[in-house]
Amino acid sequence: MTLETRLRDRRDAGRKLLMPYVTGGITPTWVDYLRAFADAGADAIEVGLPFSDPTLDGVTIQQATDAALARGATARDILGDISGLEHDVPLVASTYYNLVVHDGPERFCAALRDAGVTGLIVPDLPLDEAGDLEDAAASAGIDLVLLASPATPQPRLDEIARRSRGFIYAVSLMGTTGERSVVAESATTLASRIKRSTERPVMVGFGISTPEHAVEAARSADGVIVGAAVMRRVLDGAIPHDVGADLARMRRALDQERDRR
Amino acid sequence: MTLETRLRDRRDAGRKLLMPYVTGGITPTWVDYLRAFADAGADAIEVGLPFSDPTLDGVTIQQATDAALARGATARDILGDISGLEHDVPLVASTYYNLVVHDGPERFCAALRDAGVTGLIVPDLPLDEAGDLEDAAASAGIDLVLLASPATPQPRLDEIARRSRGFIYAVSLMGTTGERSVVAESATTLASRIKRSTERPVMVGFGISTPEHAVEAARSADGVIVGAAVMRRVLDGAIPHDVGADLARMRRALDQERDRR
Amino acid sequence: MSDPGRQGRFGEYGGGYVPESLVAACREVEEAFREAWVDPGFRGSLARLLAVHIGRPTPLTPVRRLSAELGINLLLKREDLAHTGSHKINNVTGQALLASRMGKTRLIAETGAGQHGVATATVAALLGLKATVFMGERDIERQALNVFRMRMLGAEVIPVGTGSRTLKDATSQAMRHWVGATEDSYYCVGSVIGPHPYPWMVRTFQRVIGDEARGQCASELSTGVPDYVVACVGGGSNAAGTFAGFVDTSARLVGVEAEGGAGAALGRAGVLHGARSLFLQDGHGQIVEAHSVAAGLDYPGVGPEHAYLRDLGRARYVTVTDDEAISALVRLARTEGIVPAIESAHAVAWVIRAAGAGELPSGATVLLTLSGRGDKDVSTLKEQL
Amino acid sequence: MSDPGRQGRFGEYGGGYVPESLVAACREVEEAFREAWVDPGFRGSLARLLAVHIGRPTPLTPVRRLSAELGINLLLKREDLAHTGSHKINNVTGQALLASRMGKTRLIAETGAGQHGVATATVAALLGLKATVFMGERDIERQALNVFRMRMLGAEVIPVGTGSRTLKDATSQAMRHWVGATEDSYYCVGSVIGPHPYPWMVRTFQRVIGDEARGQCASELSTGVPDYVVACVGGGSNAAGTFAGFVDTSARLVGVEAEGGAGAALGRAGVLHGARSLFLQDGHGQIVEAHSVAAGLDYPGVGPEHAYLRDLGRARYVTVTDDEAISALVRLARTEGIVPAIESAHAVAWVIRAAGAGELPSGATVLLTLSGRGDKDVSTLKEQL
Ligand SMILES: Cc1ncc(COP(=O)(O)O)c(C=O)c1O
Ligand SMILES: Cc1ncc(COP(=O)(O)O)c(C=O)c1O
Repeated sequence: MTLETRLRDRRDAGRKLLMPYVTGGITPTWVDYLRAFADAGADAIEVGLPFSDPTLDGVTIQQATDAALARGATARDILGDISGLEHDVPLVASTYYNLVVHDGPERFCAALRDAGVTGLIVPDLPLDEAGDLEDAAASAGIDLVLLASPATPQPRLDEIARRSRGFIYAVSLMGTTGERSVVAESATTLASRIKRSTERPVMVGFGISTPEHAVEAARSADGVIVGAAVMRRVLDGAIPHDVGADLARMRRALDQERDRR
Repeated sequence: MTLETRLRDRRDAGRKLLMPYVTGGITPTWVDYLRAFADAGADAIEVGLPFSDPTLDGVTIQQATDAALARGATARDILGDISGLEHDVPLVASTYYNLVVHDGPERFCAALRDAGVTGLIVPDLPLDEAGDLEDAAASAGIDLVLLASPATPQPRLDEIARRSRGFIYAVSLMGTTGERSVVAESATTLASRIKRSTERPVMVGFGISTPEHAVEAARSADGVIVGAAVMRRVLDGAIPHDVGADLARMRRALDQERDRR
Repeated sequence: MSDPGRQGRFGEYGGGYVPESLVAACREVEEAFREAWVDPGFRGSLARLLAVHIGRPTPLTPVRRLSAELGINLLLKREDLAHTGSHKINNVTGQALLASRMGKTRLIAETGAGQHGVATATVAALLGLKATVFMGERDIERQALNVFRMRMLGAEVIPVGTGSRTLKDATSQAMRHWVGATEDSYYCVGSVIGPHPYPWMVRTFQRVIGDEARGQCASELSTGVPDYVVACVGGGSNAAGTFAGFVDTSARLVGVEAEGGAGAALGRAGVLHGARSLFLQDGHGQIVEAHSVAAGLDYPGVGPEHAYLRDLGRARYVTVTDDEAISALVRLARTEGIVPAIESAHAVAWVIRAAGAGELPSGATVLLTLSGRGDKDVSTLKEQL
Repeated sequence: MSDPGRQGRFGEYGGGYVPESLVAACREVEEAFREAWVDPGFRGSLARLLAVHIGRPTPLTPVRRLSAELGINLLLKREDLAHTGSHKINNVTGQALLASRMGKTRLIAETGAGQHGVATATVAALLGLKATVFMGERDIERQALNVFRMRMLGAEVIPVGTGSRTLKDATSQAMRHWVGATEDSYYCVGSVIGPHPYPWMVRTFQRVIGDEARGQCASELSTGVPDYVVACVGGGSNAAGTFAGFVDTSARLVGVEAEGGAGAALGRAGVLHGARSLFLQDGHGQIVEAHSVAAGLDYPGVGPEHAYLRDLGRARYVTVTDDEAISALVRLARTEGIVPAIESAHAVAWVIRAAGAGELPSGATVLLTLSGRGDKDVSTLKEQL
């Protein structure tokens, strides 16, 4: 099943989607986070393949990236760790375009596929430059997720919605990844704009830090991506069980909100 | 009696002339040096009126000057100290031209005369600029001594010899005041050149540091001026008696040399 | 070296690999630049500022004593004499004028040697804009003079403590910051790097160096054109600006990189800071940290147009060690009374080496862009000498 | 402002109050200068060096934001853009060429701010001469950048620990040294001070500032000539060079001194360093030590021609405090993107004060010679700010 089918099915079943993020290779036993996320009710999990220069990331994910690289984590090892896993949650790789260029899009996507990854996010690859990778991803059966931002004008948003696979990543605000105290207004506006132009799932990311945020963001979108808030806990030494518990709280908040409506 | 008459008389009597220097006001009882110099057989004594920027002086006399000024010595006080003295040795003031300009040449020379000074040396006043002071000095009965240097061309040397009063100050070398290990060859050459053009006494100064130097310099000149070598001793704390003893040695060396010929 | 089109391509290099959040901002810059560049009003204002405020044209100095020692005919294009002391000001003057025209009220910049930061702070003050400059902590230490100058000029200097703590990370941080500030802020990139339209626009603003030098060579040299055109390459802006004036001549173009930051000479294709170009990378595609005594060359990549010129064989890229650069600096100082920036000294070092090795034929005419002056490098030199 | 004759007189000022040992050397310099100055070959070489090596002409910069704030029309003559960063190089280029022509192999110089020392070291390197620079210990501390630059350029820097340990004593020491070295060494005086022919010769070499500015004003100003011509005055060389271009016009000439070094404004007639001029003195004729935050203005006297212009009423001399100068420096940096030398900031400070006090009528055109750039002053400013 493709990432998109899976997410659509769940969304269509009335569920708000939850996609936590983890930096691959952040600890020797990092895959335990994946299990914990799955157990906490994640609908998909974003796995960061660390790149030395994460220009769209705020301090938390930068630190996580540095820590993983300092440990010697490589994309190959991370994919190796994943491919051995039993799991039922779709995995979405995310990385910067240089790692794709380094292997070449075909080899890169093939490696993802072989590891059982079904989606890919490349934050520094806008629509205009995405052609090569779109083709390679499609051939490998990987959903290449495109990002939309509050600054994206409508015609371009329409094209992003059309060409994105898996879901559309709605960047909640003009800024980098990182925890925020409130959900930006722009998140709601953007999600609504995207939803008007597509049936594909729309996930809001950047700055979703609490169950309340998740609930708020998910009102106009199909779900949320939680990155820095998770990684802050991981960097602080929280074990998979504890981070899973946080996510479970978010899961419950999202579910309760649905039930309340 | 003018400075010049006095020096000529002694010179014509076959005596080599000795003119020690002391920075006026260098100690509270600095006039004791004058007495000691007189007792040691000085034919004239050069009294420095300290000026803040002694551009033709080397470190020793610079230090002496600084010390005197730091004590608060002024030209007026120094002249006051002198004028109370009983002495039989001609006193020659030496200073930089700014002190002359400050009072005006007339007042300045009058003050010298009133203090019993009979000669004046101004190392930064060359022939070309000397007119005003020559007139004022002549009116006050002060002999304005001009300096000649190894770089002075012959016609100019002739004019210096003609216009200088008291004696001609033959600067032994191209340099500042200060002790040297040998008497520069240029001293002999210059003194001889001057003597060929004048009957006036010729005194060699700059770098005369030992009795041997004095003897050597006095061969082609009528006498020597001893500045830094004296002031080095004074700065080192030598009492008048001791500095007088040094000069007495120089005196004897000069006298013996005459007797030997 | 012409218009790289809407996609900003130089062969396979260039492009706009930016987060979606910056796409609109880059487009806005491109539109504004295209419009301004054909507006005689804009061009006139720029030319006037360069003349009356920056001190252009800069002279072409025939180097006599060193030339005689080397057996060549060396000419220096004197960007060290431009206001603030390097070529960086040419580009900043253009971009800051553009930013004003776009109604932006603040300039964001990254800086390595601090020259681009000082230039940005300078033109910001002149045009009444605010300036925020990102600078690696390591560069802040070794370029203390420039940090102080920026602050005197009223700029905010923000230390960057991540990664190599030099230019690469300062650039990343500036881009991150811009993402959140596109509304009122203009990102004033300091070299021919970054997403389209920057590499092209910066080269266009810097080609005043090459155009002036071309004209000056025409009157100074019997051959009209030098045999060699040499410039140091950090991101590559002074080289690109210089080369642009000579790319259509027979002159051989030589870009000189720091051995520890030789993107063009030793890098491989990748994507960083918005462009596809050549970057130093490890076997896993991670960008390798550059290491150079010259803060302005301490960058693991090179502008996309240089990558293209290299592939075409139109320009050659060579490397020089820290030690060679420092002794070239001292040699130029002692023979010509010019203390070059340590970046520029790399170009001098290559000329000295190549002349010594017979690689530069005896009697060859060599135009070298002296990108900046060495005042900023005193603390570095004190340590090294 | 013309030839002061063989005696080097400007009214009662000037002359050659040097030890007999230096008379021949000064004459030799005068003869050589007179001869060179009428030799088109010498003038041509000088003009070419100034153009291709030093970066002349320097621009005239209309200052927009500060002018608007002050309600005047301020124009800066940008000596900060000359090679090595100040006007001092104009004079040194002339004198060093002269020294070469005279067959001298070494330059001796005194320096305060270090700019004259750097300029001397620079042109010495360029012409293959040796350079020995005397500098007060206090100035060595506060102008560390320039000390390092001189050494990089191969000059010997000799610390002077006597007296005020600043420019005055460095000058005395340089003169003492020259007495013993006239044979092979040329004393390259750094301002319009010293014995004849220096005040006149240095002004003549510096009048390139005024001549250029005159021409530039003619095309820049509708009135052709500015209402005021302002320059800072240490020894007075940048002012003299500037004034020379305007003395025959209706422009009012204003020399700005540091309050603690105001020879022209507060001094009385005396003789120091070879010339009769105005000097700060105590009641006994001792020279008083100057005290200024600006090493280049930290001199208790002024060149004889300024004394004369003051007596004639043709120029006015005013004073500015350390604090005024520092805040003017910051203000110019923040409004115009120019960090001036702290010496030059004195001139800016007076303009700011005079405009504020209505002493400069609203709308007045003011030409100000910005004698140098502020890079050298960083350590001083760090302390003061
Ligand atoms: C003096 C100088 N030269 C060269 C460079 C390198 O930059 P680019 O290659 O863009 O000219 C710098 C960068 O800071 C610099 O300051
Ligand atoms: C930048 C600058 N301006 C002014 C001066 C003062 O000298 P002058 O009055 O001779 O121009 C100096 C002297 O060092 C200087 O460095």
